[in-house]
Amino acid sequence: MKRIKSRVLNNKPLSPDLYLIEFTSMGVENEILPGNFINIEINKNLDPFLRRPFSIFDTSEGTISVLYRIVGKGTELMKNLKTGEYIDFIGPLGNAYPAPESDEFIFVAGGTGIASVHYMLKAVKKNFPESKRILFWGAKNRHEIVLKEQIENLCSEVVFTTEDGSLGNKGLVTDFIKTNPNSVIYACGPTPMLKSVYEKTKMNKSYFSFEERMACGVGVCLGCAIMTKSGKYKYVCKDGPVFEGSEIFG
Amino acid sequence: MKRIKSRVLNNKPLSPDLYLIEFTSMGVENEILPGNFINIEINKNLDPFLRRPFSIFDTSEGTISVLYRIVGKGTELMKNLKTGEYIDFIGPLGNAYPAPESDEFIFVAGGTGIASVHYMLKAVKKNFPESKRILFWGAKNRHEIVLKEQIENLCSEVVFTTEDGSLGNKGLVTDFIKTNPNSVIYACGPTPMLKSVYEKTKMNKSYFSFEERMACGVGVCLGCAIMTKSGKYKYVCKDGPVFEGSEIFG
Amino acid sequence: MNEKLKVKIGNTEFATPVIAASGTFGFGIEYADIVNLDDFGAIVTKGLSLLPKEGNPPPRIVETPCGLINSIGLANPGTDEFIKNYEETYRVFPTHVIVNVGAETENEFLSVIKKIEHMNILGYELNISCPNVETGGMMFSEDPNTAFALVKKVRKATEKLLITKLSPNFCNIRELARASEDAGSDAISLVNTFLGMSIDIETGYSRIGKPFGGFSGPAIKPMALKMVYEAARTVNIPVIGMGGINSGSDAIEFFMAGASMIQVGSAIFRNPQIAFDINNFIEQYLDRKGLSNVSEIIGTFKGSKNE
Amino acid sequence: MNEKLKVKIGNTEFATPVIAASGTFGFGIEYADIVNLDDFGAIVTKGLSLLPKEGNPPPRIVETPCGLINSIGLANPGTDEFIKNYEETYRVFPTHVIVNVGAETENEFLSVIKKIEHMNILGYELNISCPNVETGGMMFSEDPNTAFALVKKVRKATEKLLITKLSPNFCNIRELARASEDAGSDAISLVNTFLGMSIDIETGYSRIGKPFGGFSGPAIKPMALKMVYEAARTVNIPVIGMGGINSGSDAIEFFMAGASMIQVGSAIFRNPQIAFDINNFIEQYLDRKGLSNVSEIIGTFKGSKNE
Ligand SMILES: Cc1cc2nc3c(=O)[nH]c(=O)nc-3n(C[C@H](O)[C@H](O)[C@H](O)COP(=O)(O)OP(=O)(O)OC[C@H]3O[C@@H](n4cnc5c(N)ncnc54)[C@H](O)[C@@H]3O)c2cc1C
Ligand SMILES: Cc1cc2nc3c(=O)[nH]c(=O)nc-3n(C[C@H](O)[C@H](O)[C@H](O)COP(=O)(O)OP(=O)(O)OC[C@H]3O[C@@H](n4cnc5c(N)ncnc54)[C@H](O)[C@@H]3O)c2cc1C
Ligand SMILES: Cc1cc2nc3c(=O)[nH]c(=O)nc-3n(C[C@H](O)[C@H](O)[C@H](O)COP(=O)(O)O)c2cc1C
Ligand SMILES: Cc1cc2nc3c(=O)[nH]c(=O)nc-3n(C[C@H](O)[C@H](O)[C@H](O)COP(=O)(O)O)c2cc1C
Ligand code: FES
Ligand code: FES
Repeated sequence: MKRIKSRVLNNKPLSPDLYLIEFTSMGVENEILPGNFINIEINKNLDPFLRRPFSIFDTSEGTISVLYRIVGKGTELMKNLKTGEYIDFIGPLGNAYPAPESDEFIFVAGGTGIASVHYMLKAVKKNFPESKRILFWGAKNRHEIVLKEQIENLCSEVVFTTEDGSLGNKGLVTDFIKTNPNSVIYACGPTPMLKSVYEKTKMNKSYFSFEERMACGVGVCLGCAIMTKSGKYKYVCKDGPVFEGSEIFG
Repeated sequence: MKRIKSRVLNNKPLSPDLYLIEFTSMGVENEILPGNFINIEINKNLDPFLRRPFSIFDTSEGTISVLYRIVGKGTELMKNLKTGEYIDFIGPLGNAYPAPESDEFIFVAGGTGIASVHYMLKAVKKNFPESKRILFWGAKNRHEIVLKEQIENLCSEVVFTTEDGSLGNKGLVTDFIKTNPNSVIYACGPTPMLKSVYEKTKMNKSYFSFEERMACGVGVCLGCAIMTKSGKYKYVCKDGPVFEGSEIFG
Repeated sequence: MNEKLKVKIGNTEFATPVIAASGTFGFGIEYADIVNLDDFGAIVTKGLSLLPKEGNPPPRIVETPCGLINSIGLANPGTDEFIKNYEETYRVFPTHVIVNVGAETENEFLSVIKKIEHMNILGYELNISCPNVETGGMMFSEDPNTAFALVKKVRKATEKLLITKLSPNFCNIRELARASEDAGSDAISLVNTFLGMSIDIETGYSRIGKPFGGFSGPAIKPMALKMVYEAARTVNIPVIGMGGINSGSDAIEFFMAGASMIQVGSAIFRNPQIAFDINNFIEQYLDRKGLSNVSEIIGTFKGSKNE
Repeated sequence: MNEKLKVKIGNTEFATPVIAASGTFGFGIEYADIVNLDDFGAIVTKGLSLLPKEGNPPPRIVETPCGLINSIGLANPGTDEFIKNYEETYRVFPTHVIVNVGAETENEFLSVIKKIEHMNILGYELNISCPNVETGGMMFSEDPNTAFALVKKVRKATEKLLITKLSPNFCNIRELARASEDAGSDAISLVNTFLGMSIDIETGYSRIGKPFGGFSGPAIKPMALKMVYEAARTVNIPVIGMGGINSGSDAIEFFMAGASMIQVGSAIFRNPQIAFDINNFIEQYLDRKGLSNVSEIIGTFKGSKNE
């Protein structure tokens, strides 16, 4: 974990609500594992006051990028950041997707969940180049399927689902998931989606990345509690964001 | 008084600390009198929370410009406004410099006081083109003497004073003021400067523009009280910002 | 104005539940160039005392994160001047006028009311809670019995709408609320400003003209909302909620917490047209929820999801 | 660390007057990657209870303008697990450790302290003011007599540094402060969080897992500063000030108001390295003012310029 005073290299809309921002990472990209996130201070003034957590979408030498959706005042400010302006981030934070050996990996992404899934896809392709990698990608509509070719290139197969049917299947991404007994599942998206993925893949090893409201991102505030099957809370920022499906829903 | 949702046309540094911003005024420029000010909402978030008052430096058809110094969080944000971005202002507010007939007008400007003085200079030149217009202009150093030619062109004579002597006289602007019995005095700058101008020009008609912390800018909060010689408070935003010297210091 | 926004307190109808708070809208005419006055269901005047008050020494305002501290000191023209200046104005006024009375003694409260009772005003908001005058109304807030005695006497002196405005600076909000109800208030309003302080570290002096001032603005909303909720649970008369309201969404939080109407104060300085924006938001919200009047959301706060 | 920053409480020296507040710095090691722990004069642990506590249901955090409301519910591993996990860690630790004890009964307070008294810790901060547990410490804050009795018993049980942490949610800050002093506290600290509320207008439920939570951050600073000032005027023991401190300048305001040391809480989430920044600012401030130690500015608030 480092605290980096970073400069924006690039910040551009990919759809009306989705943006991709790239900024300098001062070498911290080498510490990053798929599943990790960073906690960004977007503005100098005090409203909004807290940092905002984002998954890492990608890294390259000296840079990190984040794919984000405009949902509130923090992301509204973020979207206005210009090349050369400063942001301040802490990371990498959280645990990583485990990578057990397998010949089939299933990825399920809902909404901005594609960010975390993308970074893991890259890693799996690199470590198991011969593996089958099937991505089930769900979005509200075809505009939210961004960076399509780039992501398709990492997969053996991509199944698109949009709520309005404007691209691929119409409906919920989880309605179309197919797995084999030995496939390893990675999923990131809204909690109801994850729950539904779990229901359909109970027999598989599954790793889910969760979101919860965060204040610190490092385990001191105990704000990001998530209830586990055992009746005890764990903390998304420190014990997660990645949990085995069975640990939460089992 | 109108509330205008305006767009930035231009925002540029004139010195390390001084900026000139120009924005659309939707015709409100026709209501503006010299001495008036506007109250600007700089940011959408709530820190800073209050609007910020600024004198009008200039107007042209469809535009207003403000000359401002970076002193705190509001002006820090203002300096980052890009062409095309929105600001929201209320104005014109306050009273105006009276313009009694005379053949000699003395202007005293300290720091950003030049903004308000500039607009009055233009008006006096227009209304009394034959008059003598002498400007005593004080600043910290020569970098803070901005738009020099443009302002010199409005005057018969300009006497510069800088605290470090890097342009014109060295010292305080008020050390060098000279007046005639019939000159009318206009001054804008820090209160101690105005007091000193008053001391030196007691025999003249003098009109001073004051600053006070403001919440509303229209006379409802009673926040901008200024003590008058009579022992009663007046309100800078509504009764002012322009007062006769004798009313405050007399 | 949309029927959906209409609310009643006793027999009085208000076209919208949004009121301009005392001290932030002058005497109702200052913003008239840019505000449709009937966007407000009522306006509350600046606090009025019997004799003119010059107010506190400047600076009177200091900004703090998402809020401000004021040290106005109840500056006002006094009752005679008030009558002279506004009697005619209020005879035909686009919305209800409520006079905020900020006095120091029972007698002063009664004298002010007696003098203005003939005016075309809807009623009074008794400011028993101003933090900015030394001997000020605050003492009435420290002790529910004193508050009770005052309100009782005022109640006898007028049949107009009587609102008691409570201070958040004492722990007995519920007792104060109950005393105000028992003594015959038609409604209570809260919160007035919190006590706050700000020091200029260069000089060591207060950043305002007094050591403390009254703290308001979005910063205080979480506490104000909690207090309005407590008060609304305690009394049966309508509660007028305020404290940091800066949007339609904030207003709805206060309705849900139990407020029958709301007041906007500091936010007016930033957005004088906020009543218009809030009315709009409420209308759309009600439409979206399929509700036919704002009163249907009053007190609908459901507590925590887990209980 | 610069000599100018050194302060003392009783016989204990602190390298700097900046302390990490309970609940915002875990048990002192979580931020170690990016924070030099000795930038803090001490760290206060998360509140500790005798038995493990799971804490409140999520969401536990909601942001408000310039602040946040938390509903953590004193989640902590309990005393036995705490000892197991941190006994060794604290044996060699770069700064003082103060354990915040958050218990519900006198007996629980005493049991926790008895169990950890042997550890290499500087002392205790008694949290008699947590708003987030039902039967919680809050009751000790409601009544100065109860607080007095508790502190008195704890005082007998330990010779380590004893700090009583006060709640701002009761009007008797001065009485509480006095009771804490009289009962033998070495210092008092304040403020804990204010009670706050936030409603999700789409669902009508609280935005946190309980109807109310504890409100903190820059938003509360004006009120916290006022209360610290009141407390410091009341007692002769050192006062540790906190509430919304977010910069060196904020810290100096608290010193001027009478705080001997300060704690930073919520601001750590935003700027974990804030102690470094505050130390720096204080150093430069003292240099600029020609002062040789931070203690020279304690209590130097001069009130208003006009009095
Ligand atoms: C580990 C982690 C990784 C994330 N990765 C990404 C990512 O890659 N791309 C992306 O776009 N977003 C991601 N998010 C979500 C992102 O943090 C929020 O969208 C962002 O903080 C919203 O900030 P805002 O100020 O714009 O919205 P706010 O004004 O704070 O909130 C707007 C709305 O969103 C809700 N909200 C805010 N934060 C959260 C949250 N953490 N969980 C659930 N609801 C929330 C609020 O309740 C409110 O209704 C991630 C969150 C976590 C915890
Ligand atoms: C009628 C009027 C006309 C003005 N015209 C101009 C102008 O043409 N150009 C210009 O640059 N400035 C002008 N000002 C001053 C300008 O309003 C302030 O500089 C600005 O509000 C500072 O905002 P900020 O957020 O950057 O600073 P803040 O962070 O609010 O404050 C920074 C420092 O400045 C002090 N300060 C802030 N506002 C005032 C004030 N109104 N009076 C005195 N001290 C203050 C604060 O106490 C603080 O120490 C005018 C003020 C008034 C009342
Ligand atoms: C500048 C100012 C002046 C005020 N004057 C009065 C007053 O005269 N009488 C009164 O009862 N309340 C007065 N108040 C309090 C407001 O009416 C309101 O109760 C308080 O500001 C909280 O609401 P807000 O956060 O929306 O501003 C004043 C508030 C401000 C900011
Ligand atoms: C997430 C969180 C958890 C907290 N937990 C505790 C606690 O366990 N014990 C305690 O005495 N105070 C606790 N506090 C209160 C802080 O120590 C501090 O008193 C308060 O937040 C005000 O300071 P601030 O505005 O700097 O945050 C907590 C505060 C926060 C924000
Ligand atoms: S966000 Fe603070 S513990 Fe997870
Ligand atoms: S700024 Fe409100 S009365 Fe002048």
